Amino acid sequence: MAPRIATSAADAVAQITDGSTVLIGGFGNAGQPMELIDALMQCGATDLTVVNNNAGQADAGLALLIKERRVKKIICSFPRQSDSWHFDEAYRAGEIELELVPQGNLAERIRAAGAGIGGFFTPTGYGTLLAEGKETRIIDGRGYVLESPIHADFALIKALRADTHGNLVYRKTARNFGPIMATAAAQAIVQVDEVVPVGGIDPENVITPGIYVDTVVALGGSN
Amino acid sequence: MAPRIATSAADAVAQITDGSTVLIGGFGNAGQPMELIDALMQCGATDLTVVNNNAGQADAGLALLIKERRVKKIICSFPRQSDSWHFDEAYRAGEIELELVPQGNLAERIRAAGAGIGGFFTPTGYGTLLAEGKETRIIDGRGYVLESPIHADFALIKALRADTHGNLVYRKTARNFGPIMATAAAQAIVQVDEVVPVGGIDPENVITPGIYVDTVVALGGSN
Amino acid sequence: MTTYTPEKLTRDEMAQQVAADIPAGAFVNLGIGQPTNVSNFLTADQGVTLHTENGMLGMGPVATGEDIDEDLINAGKIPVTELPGASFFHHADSFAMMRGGHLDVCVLGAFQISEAGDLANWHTGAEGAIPAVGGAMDLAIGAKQTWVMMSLFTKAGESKLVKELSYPVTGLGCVSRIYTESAVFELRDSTVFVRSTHGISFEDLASRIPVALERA
Amino acid sequence: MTTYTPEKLTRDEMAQQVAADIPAGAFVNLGIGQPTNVSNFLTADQGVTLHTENGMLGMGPVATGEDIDEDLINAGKIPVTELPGASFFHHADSFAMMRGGHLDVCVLGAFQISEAGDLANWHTGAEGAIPAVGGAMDLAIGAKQTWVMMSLFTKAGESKLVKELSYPVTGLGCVSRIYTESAVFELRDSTVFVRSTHGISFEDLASRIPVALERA
Repeated sequence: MAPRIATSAADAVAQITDGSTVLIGGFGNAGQPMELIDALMQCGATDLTVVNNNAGQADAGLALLIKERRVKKIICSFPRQSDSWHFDEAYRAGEIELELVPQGNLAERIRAAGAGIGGFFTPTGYGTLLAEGKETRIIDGRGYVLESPIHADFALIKALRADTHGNLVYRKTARNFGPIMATAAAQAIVQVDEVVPVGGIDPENVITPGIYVDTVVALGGSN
Repeated sequence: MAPRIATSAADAVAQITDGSTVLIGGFGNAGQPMELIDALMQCGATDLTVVNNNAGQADAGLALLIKERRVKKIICSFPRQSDSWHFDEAYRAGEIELELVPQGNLAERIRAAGAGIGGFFTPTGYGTLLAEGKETRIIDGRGYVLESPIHADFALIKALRADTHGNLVYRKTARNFGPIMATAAAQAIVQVDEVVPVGGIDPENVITPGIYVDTVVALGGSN
Repeated sequence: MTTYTPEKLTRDEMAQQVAADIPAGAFVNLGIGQPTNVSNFLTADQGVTLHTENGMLGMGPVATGEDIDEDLINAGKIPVTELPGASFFHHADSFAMMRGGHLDVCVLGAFQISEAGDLANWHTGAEGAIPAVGGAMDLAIGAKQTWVMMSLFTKAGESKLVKELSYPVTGLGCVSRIYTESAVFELRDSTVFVRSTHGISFEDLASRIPVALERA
Repeated sequence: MTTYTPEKLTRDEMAQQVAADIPAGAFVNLGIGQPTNVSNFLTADQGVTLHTENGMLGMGPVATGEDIDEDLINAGKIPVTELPGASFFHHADSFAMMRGGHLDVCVLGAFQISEAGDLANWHTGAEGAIPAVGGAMDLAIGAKQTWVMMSLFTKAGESKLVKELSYPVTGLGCVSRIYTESAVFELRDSTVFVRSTHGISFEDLASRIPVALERA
């Protein structure tokens, strides 16, 4: 099904309901779907489980969702930053649950969800605190930890450009989590700089095939 | 390390020794590295384990390697075709070992090797003959089979174009197994139509990063 | 209600029925053989996108003449064309798309189907047969819905819809609809419903099929 | 032979040594902090390709002025540049590249290293500290060789090279070389070899380090 072309960021996220699990793309500011996160803030959905590499920075985006206690749990690799004060406060107050995952396992768990893999043995984290309580196995003399897929209700993604079939291309290191998050969510919501007619993206260069994209909103862009 | 630019297909495969495990790309004729396979035939290496989607067709390429009993074992998804007579004969004579793997598990096992994954639970094949003797598990009510990575000594791949750093692009459905096989072999040997100077492939459109490519040979091409 | 037509369905009529049942905008994989014929009956209005396991979405009709390109083939290794909005991807990504449940419908041929929706279509199990599986097991269990097209009876007149498979399993509990020349079946809620019969009455059909049938 | 220089190494000298030891043509990931400085001492002749975990090979120097692009950053979220022959890829592919053993060298900082090459660099384990791991565990165990740059002693004068880690583990048995201001160590064959000492004799060093040291 060709994706719905939403009229605004607010329209794009309107379907997100309380209790949803939401994957949010981005690494630092690169690839962060800022306008979609702001719209999620405005739409009022609460009791969210959020998956992101970080746990919000400064007084914007995800940090505000956490400040307003709309996030009950966060799954991330790097919550502690110099400007993650809203997460820090919520965490110390015991008002947000943290599942800390090594970054590569986070990425692979998201991919596994999209790829229908039920679990996988990864060497990352073996022998560490983050493997505690998890099944481990020695394979060919090396230690591995069993990790499980991370499925989600929604993904919020920033790409550079979509065609009307939902095919996506990204820009430089802003690609990061976008392609895998699009595969792991029941509904992928994508903000792009522009939507081009079908045929406007070379089939050889499509990074995210349109099958994974449910809603697109064009917001213009600085690039 | 920038890849070695070989002077001929024979030069490209000269390092393949008896007893090697060799991944061979292609699905049907699309993406089959015909010249590299012919060169492997000429170079004399024997006692090979070959991984390919099929088990050779008609009187060319992989079929000839099998005819000459240079392949002791083949790991593939679809050995039986109307023109797979050399495989059929070797198999019925008990002179080739067959490991039959569902095509998607074959692809995922190759990817897992390249990605450092020790094993993964796949729903494909659960409850079938091809899961016999393998570990199974029910996860969230669904049956899964544990599959292991397929590592190799060499990969023989056909791509459209390489730059001098070994970055590759492919052409249409000839992409198929190439990108994952390049990651799973200690040495990836690639035949291309042309080698272009570095900078000749847009970084956004690279399909196989040069880190995975060890040897490149330019053979011209019909396209 | 179970509908009835006096003539058996031709292969084209079966393909036409399957095509008509595919939801607008669906992403679909058509298996080798009879299912491939379904593409001839899809309308542009339906906006269906075809997937081929060898790494493409947006597959177009079979290529002819100058359009034939050996780098652009379908799962049956037949040259095909690409439509605007197509995309190419490697084999692991292609099967991740299948296994991950992203395709809406997959249409396959079959040797046998059990009343539980178990599918056998990869191996006769005959002595001395060389097994080959290809993407059959991935296709069987990957899509949101797996539909089968087959003749209902063997040449010896035995039903291919059975209580339990005698042929080797391709996938368990995966088939939700069966199109045959004599009837169309829907498998849901652990029950086999007959949606239509063709050239045979429901009662006669029921007498020749060794599983309990319900009217739709 | 263990070499000796009368002065401790400066941070730049440490980075220079690491850079000189990286094999020509290597694919390298430089961790955040001191390791990033190594890139300033790599020569064009070396043909080293830098990887950044957030999805790029062929990373160039830090961007300045008009070259600053918020879509082109390194793992420390600093704007960088791209070199000819660069490639971009998504996060699962980037960490597959690391975890799959395709990088030749990874250079990291550390809190502690055990004589077995166990690395601690992600978490002090301090009461009330908020843990954050990022890519540390992937980097520690992924590359063909993991090298560490650190000060050899804590502010309290305790050796960071220890018999067994007291800080939480990042990766087991992964470190093969340690660069410090006072000495460079090579860990192989279950032995800690001292390649060089700086501003300290081998004997004095051995007296301050709680693990058995061998001359290289």
